Amino acid sequence: MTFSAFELVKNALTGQAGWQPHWRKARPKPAYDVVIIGGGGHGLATAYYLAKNFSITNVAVIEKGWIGSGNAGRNTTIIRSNYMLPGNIPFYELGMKLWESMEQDLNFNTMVSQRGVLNLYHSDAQRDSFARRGNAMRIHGVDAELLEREAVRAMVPYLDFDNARFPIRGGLLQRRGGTARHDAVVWGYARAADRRGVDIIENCEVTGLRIEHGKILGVETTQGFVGAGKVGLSVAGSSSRVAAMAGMRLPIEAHVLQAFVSESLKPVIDCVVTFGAGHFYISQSDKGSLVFGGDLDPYPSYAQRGSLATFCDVMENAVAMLPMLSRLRILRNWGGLIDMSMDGSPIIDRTPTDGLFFNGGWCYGGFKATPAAGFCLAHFIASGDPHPAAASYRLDRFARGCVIDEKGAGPSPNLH
Amino acid sequence: MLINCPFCGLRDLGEFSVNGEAVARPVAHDDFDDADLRASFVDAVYFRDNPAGLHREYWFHAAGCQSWLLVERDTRTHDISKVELARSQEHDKEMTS
Amino acid sequence: MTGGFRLPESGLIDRSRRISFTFDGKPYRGYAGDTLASALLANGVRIFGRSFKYHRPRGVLGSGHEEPNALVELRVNARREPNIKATTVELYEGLEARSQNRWPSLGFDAMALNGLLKPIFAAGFYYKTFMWPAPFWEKVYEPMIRRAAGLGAAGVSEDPDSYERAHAHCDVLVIGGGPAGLTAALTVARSGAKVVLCDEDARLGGRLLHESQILDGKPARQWVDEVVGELAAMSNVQILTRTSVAAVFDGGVYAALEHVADHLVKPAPFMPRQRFWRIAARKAILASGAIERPLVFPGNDRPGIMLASAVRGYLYRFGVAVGRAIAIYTATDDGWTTARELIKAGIKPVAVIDRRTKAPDLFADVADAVPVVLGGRIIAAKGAKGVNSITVENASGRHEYAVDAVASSGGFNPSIQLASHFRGRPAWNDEIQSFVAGDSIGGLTTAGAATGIYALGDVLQSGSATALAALAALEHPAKAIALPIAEPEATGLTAAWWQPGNRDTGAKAFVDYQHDVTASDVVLAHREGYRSVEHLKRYTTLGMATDQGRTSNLDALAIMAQLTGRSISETGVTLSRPPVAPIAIGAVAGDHKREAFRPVRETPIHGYALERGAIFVDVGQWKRPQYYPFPDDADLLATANREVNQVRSQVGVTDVSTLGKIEVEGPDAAAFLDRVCAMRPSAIKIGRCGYLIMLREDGILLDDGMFARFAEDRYVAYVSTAHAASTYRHMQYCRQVLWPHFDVNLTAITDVWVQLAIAGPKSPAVLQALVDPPVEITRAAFPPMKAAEITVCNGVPARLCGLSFSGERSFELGVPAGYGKALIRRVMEVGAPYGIVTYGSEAMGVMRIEKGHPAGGEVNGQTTAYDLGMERATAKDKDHIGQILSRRPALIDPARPRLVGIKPLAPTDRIRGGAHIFPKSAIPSPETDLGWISSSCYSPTLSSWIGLALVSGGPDRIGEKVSVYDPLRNSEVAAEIVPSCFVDPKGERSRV
Amino acid sequence: MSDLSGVSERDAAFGLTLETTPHYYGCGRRGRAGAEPGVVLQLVVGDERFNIEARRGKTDELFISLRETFGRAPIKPMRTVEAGGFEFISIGPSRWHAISRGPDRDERHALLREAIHDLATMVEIAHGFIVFRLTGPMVTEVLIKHVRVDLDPEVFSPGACVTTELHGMTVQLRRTCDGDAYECAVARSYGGSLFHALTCAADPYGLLVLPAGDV
Ligand SMILES: Cc1cc2nc3c(=O)[nH]c(=O)nc-3n(C[C@H](O)[C@H](O)[C@H](O)COP(=O)(O)OP(=O)(O)OC[C@H]3O[C@@H](n4cnc5c(N)ncnc54)[C@H](O)[C@@H]3O)c2cc1C
Ligand SMILES: NC(=O)c1ccc[n+]([C@@H]2O[C@H](COP(=O)([O-])OP(=O)(O)OC[C@H]3O[C@@H](n4cnc5c(N)ncnc54)[C@H](O)[C@@H]3O)[C@@H](O)[C@H]2O)c1
Ligand SMILES: Cc1cc2nc3c(=O)[nH]c(=O)nc-3n(C[C@H](O)[C@H](O)[C@H](O)COP(=O)(O)O)c2cc1C
Ligand SMILES: [Zn+2]
Repeated sequence: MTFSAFELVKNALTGQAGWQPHWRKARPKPAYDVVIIGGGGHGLATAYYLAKNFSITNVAVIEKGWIGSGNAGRNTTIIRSNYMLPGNIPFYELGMKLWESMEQDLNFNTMVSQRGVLNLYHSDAQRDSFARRGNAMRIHGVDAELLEREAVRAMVPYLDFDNARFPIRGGLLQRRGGTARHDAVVWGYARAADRRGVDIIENCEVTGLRIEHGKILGVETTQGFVGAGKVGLSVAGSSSRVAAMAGMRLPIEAHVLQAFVSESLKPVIDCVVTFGAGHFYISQSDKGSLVFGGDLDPYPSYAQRGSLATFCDVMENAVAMLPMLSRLRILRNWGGLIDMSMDGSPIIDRTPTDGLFFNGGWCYGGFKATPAAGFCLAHFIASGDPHPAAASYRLDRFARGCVIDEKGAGPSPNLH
Repeated sequence: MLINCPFCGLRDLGEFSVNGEAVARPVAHDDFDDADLRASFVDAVYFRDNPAGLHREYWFHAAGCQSWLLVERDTRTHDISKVELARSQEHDKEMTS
Repeated sequence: MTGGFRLPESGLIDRSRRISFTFDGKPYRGYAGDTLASALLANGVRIFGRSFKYHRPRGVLGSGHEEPNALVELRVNARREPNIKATTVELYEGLEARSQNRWPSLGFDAMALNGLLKPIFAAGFYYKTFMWPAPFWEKVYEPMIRRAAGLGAAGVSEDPDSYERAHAHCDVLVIGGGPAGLTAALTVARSGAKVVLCDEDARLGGRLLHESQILDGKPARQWVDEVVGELAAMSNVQILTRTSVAAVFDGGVYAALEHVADHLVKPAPFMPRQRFWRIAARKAILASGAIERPLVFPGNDRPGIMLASAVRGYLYRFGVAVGRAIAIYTATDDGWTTARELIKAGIKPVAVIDRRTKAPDLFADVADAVPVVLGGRIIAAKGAKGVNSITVENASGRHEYAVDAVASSGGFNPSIQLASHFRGRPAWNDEIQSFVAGDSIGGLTTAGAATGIYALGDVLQSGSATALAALAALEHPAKAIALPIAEPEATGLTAAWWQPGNRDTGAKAFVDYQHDVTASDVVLAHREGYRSVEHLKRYTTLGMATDQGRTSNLDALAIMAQLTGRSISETGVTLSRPPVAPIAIGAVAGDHKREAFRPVRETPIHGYALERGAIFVDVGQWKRPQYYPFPDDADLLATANREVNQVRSQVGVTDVSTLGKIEVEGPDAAAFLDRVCAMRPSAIKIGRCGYLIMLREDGILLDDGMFARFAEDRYVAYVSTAHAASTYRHMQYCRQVLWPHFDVNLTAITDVWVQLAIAGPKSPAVLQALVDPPVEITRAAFPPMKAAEITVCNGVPARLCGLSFSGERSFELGVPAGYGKALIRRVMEVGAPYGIVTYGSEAMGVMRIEKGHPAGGEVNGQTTAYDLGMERATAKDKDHIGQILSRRPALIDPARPRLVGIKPLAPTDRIRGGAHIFPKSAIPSPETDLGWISSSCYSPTLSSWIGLALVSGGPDRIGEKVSVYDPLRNSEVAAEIVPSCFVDPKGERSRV
Repeated sequence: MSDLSGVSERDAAFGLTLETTPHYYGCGRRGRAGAEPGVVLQLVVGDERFNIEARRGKTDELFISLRETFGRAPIKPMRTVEAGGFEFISIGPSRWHAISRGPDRDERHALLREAIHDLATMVEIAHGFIVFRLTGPMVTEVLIKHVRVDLDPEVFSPGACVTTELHGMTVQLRRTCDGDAYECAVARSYGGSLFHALTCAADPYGLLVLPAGDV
């Protein structure tokens, strides 16, 4: 069923009785052309683009829990393409373009809201490095503006301009950046993929990979063996665990990233703002909650819950940047399991196992990549060659020394 | 998380900084361009077991006794089963090898 | 009943202390001991606010933190706080509260029209609409939705109150001071172990404050007073009331929020508003009680429809009758208790409607006194501004009752949120038809009603047993305490969930009051495939409001369970997360705000720089003097130019104390440093300085700096300000982890020494006037790169190095920090005849760019020694950190961005850091991008803007004409690539 | 071996004067008014302080030597051992601070240097620290706002010493051997922030800041 104003009214008048499941509750078939492991945004988008762009529809997405139960369901929803390094910009900009046409493409309102992403700077050195980044964006045809202090004040009047420990000097703004409704992205891709014939299999955990003579044959799951011509691995925080099933070690460490929402309030913050003198970022959801977060917890973890030290640090940053937050209340705090790569940039590549493809290392920034990652992984799986926009995201870059290290933090995942 | 520093006792996470998995530095030989040697460094510097379970890692008691610690911790529960001074550990290794 | 709804006698309120307050501007009166909710109810107020989505009038449901409905805005101006639960606000003189989410008034709300559109606004309607035409989303629909959403409005001015943190330690933390918690705390306390007892209420006693129960033949409240009295007198007990435990973290660390002054108009002077506790507990007992859940029925959100236990609570704790014609709607014995208490208070219920077909045994007295409808269900509740009638159906047919309140009791849910903070899944308990704590709850055990034990005698027993078990685990000797005797109690119930097949499904039967989620929304979610409880939650927003679905989640899960044909246990429950109840962001931040957000580091001459009118710049945590403006300097540039000119022509002094200093001492110092550094420290001669280059193991530059070698076995490393801490940590790592066999010690001495750089052609003369004889500051006796430990100014120990960052003849002079201020004064005195100036980091930065020395913009974690032209200083034949991986092909590719100088063809054309560089007539594109400017400045020495840049194949392009492209700042400048050293490339000036 | 010892003693003769009152240090009563201040704070001047780190494998020998010279050796972690006019506080594995005050420092230092000989690295670091001495009935109330270690008098007994975190700074917090006072030492550059953190926390109890001085 296609969503339309007509359907909406019709169902309103008939007790909402006409709606159907947005995706079928599929059971695994014995075999598929392609199996995607991981029903997060990336896995579902991959399946959708396999079907849409390459007409490969005999596809299953296998998800151990409910779709979106991973980071897709717990991120702070920021989308942007304000990257600095040549390997990154084209990829994230491809993503940005896909966001801009997503609702019509999927016939699902994912609430993509291009309200602007503003990164504050507090020193000349930071301004120069933002300028390097902003100019790189402009050169790639991406929008970027460097704002002076007063222009920042006009956008976000409640920032601490007066008594700050680290006074705000200005900001780098990407107007096309913003937020999207994270769960809706998952559901929208699921529904669109399902409508093209993809099987979405929930509550089915992949427990092993069947590999013979260096070639993938299928996946062992809690619902039995599922044969596959090709397998795409899109399991974010579980990357190392699933890759280990193919005997692979990855340049990835699992970490916790915490996020927070406040109680819901009338609009006070119109764009996404990030602090340059610490780790903090905030936006306000359409529902009215302030959604914010900060630094990741520094130690490897699979626990999906954070530490008090980081909790306190985030609140200190919050009040330092926006003193008006002081009396507002934290409603809920949670943690996601993120796949921090050694240079802070992702990996989309084939693996040494024939037919097994890997997508991961998205760190704390893969939500914005959801459409582009799906697009590029589908391209790789279908064509056997990397998509040009993701051509830098290869595994051998570590051995070769062409890391894509935006922050210059080196092989310390917790510092990216 | 509290870490039981062998010197300082139970201390809050906030006093420490962590270096990730305790990976041994490969032993270099004279041919610094040797492919295997380079591969062993690439592996040690970039690649991780990243287990969901017991993890051996180095921590630095920065706001305390300034010791590097070898910590054994479960990455699923954060339960810490062992903490020792990294130097005594390495020292022992050296003595026995 | 006299005067409104206040009863003549009962209650824990102080009737001698009357309190005036306002709600929506209207004055009311209550008593000390009231909550805002109890006082308003006593005054006959029924509507407290409007609901989130449909703007329906809402009253009070509960009597504590579970409250989903009665949210108000409290206080005024900068202290304004939205979304406050009226049931948790202690009444204080002068309290000002306002209702929320209504326009123009609480009684009439224009947005209530939304309610009529309910058929459209069903769960998930957003996702299906607002897509046409595409550009309308951001411009029209989204702003509309955003305006409509949100409950209260945030205050935007600075919070006038202060907050603090505090830290406590104990053997056992007891969370909750009801009968279970009190018994547990007493058991622990008498054993001598350290106990902290927290309760979010202002008074200890828990449910006993709300009940008329008897213990040992006396009112239970008397027992509470005795226990509290004993606990308060013990030195091993810390009682924290008004303190809610918000979260549990690894290692038995609990976060709790103490509401120090929230019961006052404003905090007294020097009183924090709230205190954020970090409690380290070896064991913890969760005695947080249980919360009643309402029964779901059409119209169940009408003001006046409340929890049965709350009705009783208002009666006993506050002396308030919530209505005059109250119906009891129950599936539990607890509802009958409420009926009995109402009768006792002289308010005979209109009817007791029990979902069960048999009346409970122990309530014959009630059954005799009031009409009873067994096997009954409320199928409608009516009344525009509060319930005024209900329709009840049972086997015998339909009954209509005129009521002004309904006490609803569907069973109790143990308050086990804290037990899930380790993501342990609760376990289903059939007997109580609810979830209890499951495994994996991190050192926390539950007691009392929180375990699903409800009869008072059992609750007391549970508190004591749990405490004994905790003490046993701690191997702390303990004895059981004597427990008071409770009277027999009935705690039976039946499962009474909303049935989706009901023909009244279409009516508004609310499960989540605050988010306006109805039973039919759950049905729709099921229909559309959102059947996992977490999908259900996210699709309908069930349980995502400020009460986190305390009262609603289970009712919704039960509906989903029926729809999917699974048990509730199989259906599962959504995860609860910290905090248990919302906490203010400012309270957690404590005193880390404004200027005190992060500590400041000041150099020993900070006070002097202040006196000289220096302007400071933040470098990490340091405040460094950036420039020393003269009154007639036009701007920073003018000052910097003047300072540079003076240094280059005469002499200047600057503070370089922020550089990290690490003393490296021991017989293996040289051997150790050879492994750590990429150059060869062992080759530095004693009494000399040498360049310092450290790499990361991945071959990227970690830091650069200087070494002074003062003895065979003693070096001082001077590392960059920005990397000082990480470099020290790294060196300790090398020393303790990688090569512990080296006999070498590292001592951080950054703060021990003040360090001044004295630079310029006249610097030798200035130095000569400082040093004690026989030291001579001549070219021969103290050449560049010499390092010596001497005395200055008549005996002050000093370290002097012939180092130059500016390119001039220059010295770095260190003395013990306490002499810093006196030293710089002396330097200025003896330098006066030579026209000495103080210069700041800005002028220093200009001079280092003129000399082509890399700094922060270049040593940025992405560059190698090769990129920055330092590779000649590195040793290729020894194993040091970074040796192997720095040789990877991509790291020695000549096409890498490498350091060069850049100069505009027209000297007045400004070039800026961050601008990109393109071949002269190339069209800017990713393919033609050559690199970027990493640092730039105006050089007064060359009278031109200049820059350092990282340019692909840099040094091979010297002489090429390029375009400096800066679209962010609308600038494009023709420039030339030049060697990175602009001034005195042969270094002659530093050798004079 | 770096040695700045005797600096303060000869100070009078030096051509430079020691800074004793940093710009941020304001004396007098502050905070809540009342008869008795709840807390008294004073900047300690005139401390000598050495960082001593045993040479590799020489810790035991160092103990023996110190014991021979001073009668006692500083073996317990995080405790103060008084010996030979020094307070030895153990601050890390094989690392101590030796703190002393008062007259006869040259002799004292000579003795220490002799005892340590080449068994340890010894660096004079007094100038690298700012030390605040805190007394008064409400001191622990102030400190528990800031430090996460257990200050229960039975745990943090006289002579106890910890290095820990306080408002983002690393401090050395100790209780004097007589139990009367706490001393909080921090790297010199953080002095202003520590002063601010402590005084703000003490204001609610009434605070007296004494002129900097010898204690
Ligand atoms: C707190 C937080 C905030 C963030 N904020 C942002 C942000 O603002 N902007 C941004 O761009 N990014 C953000 N991110 C990162 C972003 O969420 C992730 O990078 C991205 O969602 C990862 O891709 P995914 O959606 O496919 O992953 P996931 O949703 O995690 O999908 C992986 C799926 O694989 C499943 N799976 C794992 N193992 C198996 C198995 N063995 N068998 C079957 N299935 C399996 C998991 O259950 C999961 O559903 C944030 C992350 C977190 C945690
Ligand atoms: N008749 C029934 O069916 C029934 C059902 C449930 C409870 N009860 C009665 O309720 C009482 C239960 O006793 P109890 O001691 O287990 O619970 P309680 O409800 O009496 O006390 C719990 C206390 O914990 C506090 N609290 C809860 N969460 C907290 C937190 N996060 N931080 C700080 N404080 C918190 C509450 O303020 C409350 O004072 C008994 O009297 C029992 O008979 C009866
Ligand atoms: C953008 C965003 C907004 C959220 N808003 C709310 C909210 O208003 N109320 C709420 O209870 N939780 C909210 N959450 C948090 C979720 O309840 C949940 O904690 C999170 O998705 C992680 O899932 P988990 O806690 O089940 O692990 C939000 C989460 C996200 C990512
Ligand atoms: Zn320690």
